[in-house]
Amino acid sequence: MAEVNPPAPSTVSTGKTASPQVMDRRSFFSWLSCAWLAFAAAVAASGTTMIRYLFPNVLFEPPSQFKIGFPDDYKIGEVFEGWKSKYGIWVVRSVDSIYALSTICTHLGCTPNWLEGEHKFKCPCHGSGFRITGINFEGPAPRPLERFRVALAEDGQIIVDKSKKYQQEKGEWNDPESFLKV
Amino acid sequence: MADKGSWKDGITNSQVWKSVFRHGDPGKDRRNQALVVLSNVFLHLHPVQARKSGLRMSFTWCMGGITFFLFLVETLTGILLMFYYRPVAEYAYNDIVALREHVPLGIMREIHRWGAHAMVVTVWLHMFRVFMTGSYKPPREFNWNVGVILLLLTLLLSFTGYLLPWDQLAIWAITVGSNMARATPFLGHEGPGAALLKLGDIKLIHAGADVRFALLGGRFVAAPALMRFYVLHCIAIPLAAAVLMAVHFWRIRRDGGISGPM
Amino acid sequence: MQQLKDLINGFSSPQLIITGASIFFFLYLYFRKFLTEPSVSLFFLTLLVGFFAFSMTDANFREIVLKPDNVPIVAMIYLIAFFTWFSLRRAVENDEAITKGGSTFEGKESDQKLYTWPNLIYQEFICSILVGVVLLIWSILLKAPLEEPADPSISPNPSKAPWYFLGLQEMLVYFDPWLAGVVFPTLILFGLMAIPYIDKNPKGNGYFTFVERRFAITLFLYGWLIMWVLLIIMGTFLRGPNWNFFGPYEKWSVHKVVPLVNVNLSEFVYVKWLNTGLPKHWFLREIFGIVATVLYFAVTPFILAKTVLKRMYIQLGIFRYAILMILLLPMIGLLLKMLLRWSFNLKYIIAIPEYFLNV
Amino acid sequence: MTEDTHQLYKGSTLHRIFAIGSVLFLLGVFWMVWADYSREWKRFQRQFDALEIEKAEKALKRAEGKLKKDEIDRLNGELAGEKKNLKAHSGEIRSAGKSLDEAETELYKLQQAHSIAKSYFEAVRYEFEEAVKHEHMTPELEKRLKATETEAENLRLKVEEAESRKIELEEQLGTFTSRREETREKIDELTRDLDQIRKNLDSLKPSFSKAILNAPMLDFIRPSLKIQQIVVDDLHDDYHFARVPKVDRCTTCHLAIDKPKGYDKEVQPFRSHPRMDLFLGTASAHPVEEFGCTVCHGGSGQDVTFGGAAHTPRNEEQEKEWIKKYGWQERKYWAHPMYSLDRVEASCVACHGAFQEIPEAPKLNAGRRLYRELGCFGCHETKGFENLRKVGPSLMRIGNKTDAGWVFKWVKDPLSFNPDTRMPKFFGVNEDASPDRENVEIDAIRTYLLQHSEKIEFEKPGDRGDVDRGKKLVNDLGCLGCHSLGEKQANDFGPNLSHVGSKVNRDWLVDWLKNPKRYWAETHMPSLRLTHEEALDIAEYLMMLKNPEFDQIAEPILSPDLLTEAVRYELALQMTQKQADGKIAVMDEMSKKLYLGERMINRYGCYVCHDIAGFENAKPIGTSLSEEGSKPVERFDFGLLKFKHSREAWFEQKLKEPRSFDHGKVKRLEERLRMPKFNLTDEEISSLITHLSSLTREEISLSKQHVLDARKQAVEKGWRMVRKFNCQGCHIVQGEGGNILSLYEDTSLGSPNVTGEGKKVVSNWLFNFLRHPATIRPWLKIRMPTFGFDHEQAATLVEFFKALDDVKDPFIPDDVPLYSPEKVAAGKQIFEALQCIKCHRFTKGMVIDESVDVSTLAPNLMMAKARLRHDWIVEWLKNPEELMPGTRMPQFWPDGSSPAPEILGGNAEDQMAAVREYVMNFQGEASPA
Repeated sequence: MAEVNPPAPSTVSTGKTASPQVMDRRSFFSWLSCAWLAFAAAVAASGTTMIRYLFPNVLFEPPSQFKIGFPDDYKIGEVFEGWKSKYGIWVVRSVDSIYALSTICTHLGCTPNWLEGEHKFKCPCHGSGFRITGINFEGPAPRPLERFRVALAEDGQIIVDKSKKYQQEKGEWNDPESFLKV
Repeated sequence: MADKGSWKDGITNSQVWKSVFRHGDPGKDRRNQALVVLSNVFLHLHPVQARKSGLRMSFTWCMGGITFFLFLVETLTGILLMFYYRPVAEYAYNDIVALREHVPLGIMREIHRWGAHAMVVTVWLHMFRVFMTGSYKPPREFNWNVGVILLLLTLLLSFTGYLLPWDQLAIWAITVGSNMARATPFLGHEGPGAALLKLGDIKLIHAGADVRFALLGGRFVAAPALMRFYVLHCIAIPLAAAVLMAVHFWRIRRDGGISGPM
Repeated sequence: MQQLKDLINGFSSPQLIITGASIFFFLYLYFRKFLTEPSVSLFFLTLLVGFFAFSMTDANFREIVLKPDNVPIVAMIYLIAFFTWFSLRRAVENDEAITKGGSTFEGKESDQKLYTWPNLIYQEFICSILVGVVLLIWSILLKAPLEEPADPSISPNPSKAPWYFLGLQEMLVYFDPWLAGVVFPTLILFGLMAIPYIDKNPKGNGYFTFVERRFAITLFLYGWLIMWVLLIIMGTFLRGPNWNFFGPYEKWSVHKVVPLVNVNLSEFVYVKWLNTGLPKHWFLREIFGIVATVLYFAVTPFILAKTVLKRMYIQLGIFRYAILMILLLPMIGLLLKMLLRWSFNLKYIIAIPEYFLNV
Repeated sequence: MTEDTHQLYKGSTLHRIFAIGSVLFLLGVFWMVWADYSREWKRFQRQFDALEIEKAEKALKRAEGKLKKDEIDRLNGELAGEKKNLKAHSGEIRSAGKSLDEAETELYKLQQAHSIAKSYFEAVRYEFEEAVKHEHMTPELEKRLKATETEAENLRLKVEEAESRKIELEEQLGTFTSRREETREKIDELTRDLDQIRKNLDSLKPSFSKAILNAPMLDFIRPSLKIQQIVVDDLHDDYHFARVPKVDRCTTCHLAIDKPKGYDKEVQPFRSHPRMDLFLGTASAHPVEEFGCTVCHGGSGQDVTFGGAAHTPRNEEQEKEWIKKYGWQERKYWAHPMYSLDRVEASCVACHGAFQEIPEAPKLNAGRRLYRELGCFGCHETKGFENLRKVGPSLMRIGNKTDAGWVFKWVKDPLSFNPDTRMPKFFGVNEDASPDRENVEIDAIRTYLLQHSEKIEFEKPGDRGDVDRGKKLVNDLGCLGCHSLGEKQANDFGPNLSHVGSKVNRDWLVDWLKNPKRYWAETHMPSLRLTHEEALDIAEYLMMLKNPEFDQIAEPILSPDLLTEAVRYELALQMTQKQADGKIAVMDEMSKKLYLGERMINRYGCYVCHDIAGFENAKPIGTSLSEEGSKPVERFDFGLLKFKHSREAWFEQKLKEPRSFDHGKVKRLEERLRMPKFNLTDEEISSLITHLSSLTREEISLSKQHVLDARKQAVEKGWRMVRKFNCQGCHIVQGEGGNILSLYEDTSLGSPNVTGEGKKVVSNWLFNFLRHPATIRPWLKIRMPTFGFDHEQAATLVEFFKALDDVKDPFIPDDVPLYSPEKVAAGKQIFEALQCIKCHRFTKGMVIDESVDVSTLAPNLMMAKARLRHDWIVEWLKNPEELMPGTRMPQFWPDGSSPAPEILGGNAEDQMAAVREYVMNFQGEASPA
């Protein structure tokens, strides 16, 4: 980086402005601007494709729809934790219905624990607490746990569809697909 | 027009613009044309001015520039491919299938592969041109040597990348290619003189300890080779090539720019 | 048509192709003035394109050429042919100008300096875009190959190294791996690096010329075009299963059988000429080969220095001359070995399998 | 032209190139995006959407037609009336609503207060417990705990109170609105189906938002067109360095494959899978989410293009159709293309290989059976076909059985003697073979066999038998349970006997009939316990069955020079020419023949099917076929033949013309192909190809294999025995077989049905019976032969029958009631009343004279005690037809009613038990006859 100032080239005139370019001004303008326009568009388009590249079309995540056995497999008043690690749900059977609760805390996405003794879900990260129904009652969680769609398959097993969720605060827990009548 | 000029000036006179671009519009001004090249980290690879004969396409064929461009393309597409590729035997092949079947813009792989082939050809043509114009002659002897090493690195980049799809084409090309290392004199277990390196009756150079083994991490091309080639392909060789390229470009300027008759 | 194809297939053998190409090479350099004329070159181009177009009608040829990984080699053939012609044409023109006392094409402009902005940078920018476009279209039209998952138990026939190393694989036909795979590449690399130090010729720096650098250019071009590029082309398109040689229109049959009747030098001497058995000890057995090799490498330089290369020897001095010989003799040796193989089925000059040392 | 000295190239030219380059660049990027976006599978998904819309529209029409409009109108009327009604009470409703709101507010307040109080309490409790742990309890803390607890508890009670109030108010409000809600629900119920269809249709129909979501570059948000996949963790693709869980994306295009109904007649790819009870269904044995697709069908599951998935056409017609429709090409670089539908059974073996006959795979089974019967495994080592008996008869004593002329003609062309034989043709198969040389070879082989035959001394049969009696015996005794005479009658398990008279000599035949194992210990031919006279009669009859055409074929006259030349050729392969000449000089003709014979037997591998003296330890001569179905196509030698290079095509050619691959090749005699030509129909060839395709190196994880438990193993072992000895040639086993019965007018005079035998008879008895059959039904002419089972074989069959009926032999035998004279007496009474004795004899020895009508006879009940299972008897009496369809035993106690109401109070159960007691306790003191 020694050359701070360009040495005056011997054969180049040091005039401030370049000698007039002999060409059709208009055609110059249109070709060049057209070129830059196309170039900018092409670069922008390739940039966009690169963003698209970041969203894979096929995922190797557990399926969003799965079967979890028959209604009679679940005991009344019990929170079934067997699907927690495989599918990320708790299955709760109350007196007259079965519902599937998401295991993601509505505060910052940690996984709460079911405390059998205290009969509540307690999130280890910031202490949010949820009742067995999924309703938040303590800690910073802003809203109840989400429920997933449950239905009966043709063979009598329960199907859980995680792609469809129901939020209590939106009144969606009354939707007949958010629980299974038994 | 006047309005337009004024908002344009407004931008080019702003502190933000000026902090980025230290020069005025190079389209109009010789001084600015020099400043552009000097004040821009990318452009200052070039000298401010050069021999007219040396700037001609008919002289340079722009082969060096194209090669460098291809290197950039390979770097970019290579980084993108790394998002979807895992260099282990379980996944490598399937990840390439994924690029073909469903990864959005999986065509990155094609660009990467054909770019690599093209780069080998352009490097050769570049060297050919440099030779034919005698441009390796003093004072550019050293830069020619740097270029030869860059040529070698280009071939090695391509060679190491060849294994990564982990298909029959890959594994056998690398097997055939790397088998030659078996015969390295003294250091390969089938090379002349290897039998002489002994401790008592114990051979020091054998299939489990020779140059090929060091390259492949095993007696034959298998999972460890895949990992080694991946690391070489993605980190070691590109890094070395980038450093040498910097030297190469720098030396063009230091050695008096693009060559021309004295 | 079929007769023509059969004829071409019949003439396809390494010896004919390499010899033919060498003869053409030297003729081309010798008659460069005429042969690089644009009109003549156009004729060659037409011939090359015509040959290719004609060949593409053949299913076997198509099958090999259209393998995705082989497409760049076709492009390479045309690029190299073009640039070789171009540089020689320039050289011829410059040489004519020099003999007439004028200045070269480059010389006329070398005093004038131009700003790189925009002259060079714009050029590079446009070049990049064009290359990018070509690459993009190439990528859209041609899928990258992906074969079956790697299987160590089934090796495809033929198994080939990546195409840019096929020259070395071709040399393996004539030499043991330690030479073809290790020594020759090393020599090529060091040879290339040594070029600027051996070439003491001050002329021809920065412009195309042939006359002023006759020896250097001939040697380099021969090495590059014949002994590297041509071997790659042969290795890619004409070497099929079992590394057998196939004509361009021949089906790559796995079952093709070619007689392999190569004989070592020791067998020539002891069995054929002296009509005795081979000596037991390897040194005695290989003594003739060793002597021949030593003679070739130790004595030839002296003879050359006294005769053909007398001027060069004086010009370069002993050290540079020695290095030149170290590079030149193996290169010529490679050709000699090929010749010996083709004409006498000679396998090895020195064969000491006891120590993996075969030459 | 003016030139700017500072400008190397003309600016406008550069700009133009720049502009063109940039535009191309832009277009290139667009093209790239489009190329990436437009995928084959999307076309199929769009087509499927159209199909779904069509179906939904039809369903909508149907539902609309079914809609009970009147009912809905009526309900709507009711609803309107109810509305009026509500309006009348609007004041009350409003005030009730208001108080409910208030109550809810109150409840909310209290709930909040309670949860705050409770969390205070919990915090204090924690502090308290910590204090207990660290022993610095203060009374103040205790007080605080009490206080907070009381507060929380009080609030809880209040909450409860408020809750009950709220419920009360809700109920109050409900009294007004309940009727309206009910009516609404009713209407909903009536229109539910329709609504569902409409909703479904709306979601299917193309719309703007759908177009946006499926647009290029935007299709990552929530596209409706997307790749479907099934990942099966415990089934793998073999990637050699690793086994990778299968990923099958077939359902991306085969969208209706698991739809239970309505898609079974659609055009592919939208047809549903057949046999959903067996495949794909969740209740089937192979649910799709646990098995995927490619494990059975083969092909590349990850590929979502028609060609990439490696579809295989079923025939040329389909191939042409596919080329036209999908641009189909044979997929390169994939070792396991899909099985064509004709071959798909081949994949069953990977999991169900433990079965000899795989359920629901008839073609594969046929192929496997044929492979066993033809003895392919003899030359070709094959996994799963080890340690089987050689398929051809032993030739160690061949000289006793037949004569030299027959052997020559037979070896030369077996079909000329017996068109049904399984012996393949070895000679006259090569297109350029020299018949003279072949004749010399055959002669040498024959000479070798006869010279090495061990002589047996026969008992001189003496008198001649009677042809008519012999013919009758052949028809009556059950010979036809295995053999046929002339056209296939009922069975072709044993050789066809039509021309046996031209083949064997009489002395041998008599001896063989009496005791087959004397001639050949390993024969499957059982002994029918023939008397000397019977054997003589049968032999007399059989010897009459000649093949005059075959007999007339003359043996060619052979030149000794040819023999010498052949011997010299063979010797020269083993030694130098000089040594060979020296050796020939001292050989006489016989030793030349013997030498050549040995060489030829070796070359053609005769010993792999036949026991031949001197070849006891010779090795199989063919290549191993254990992984033939995985062998890469490149490894097959297609010779100079021009046909499709595929594995299956090669198999077909090999089976049809085994030596045709030598066509046009220049080969020495000993290099030529040796596989003989089998006499196979196209169908048989096809089934063999399926079998060969099933011989893969595919490894299935144990969790997905069909592993046999002890009971299934017993069944499987039994089935193997049953097939080996052709039990089903006579008996119906598990409802199948009993081939010979087709020759009987009255099947009850044929062999008995043994379905349910495990439940019926006592294991010990069965074991002994199988080893030494005793007469149970003396009036039957057909005889249960003595197979000469050893203990293990008999036990296998006993276990088989027990396992089939799931019978367990308890350690302590059946719970037999104590002997009770009253019951026995009652039994006797019933026995007599029902006149059982009319059919069932009850005697120790039994002679049946000609006068008795055999069709009225039933088994001697003297044997019942030793033979029958205790609890089976009652089951049998209850409903004989159910246990043994076609039985002549009448049902005396239909549906629990009694034929003799006066005995034992008419209780059917008791009566049947009494009969059983009588039969089981019968001592033989009185013969009821």
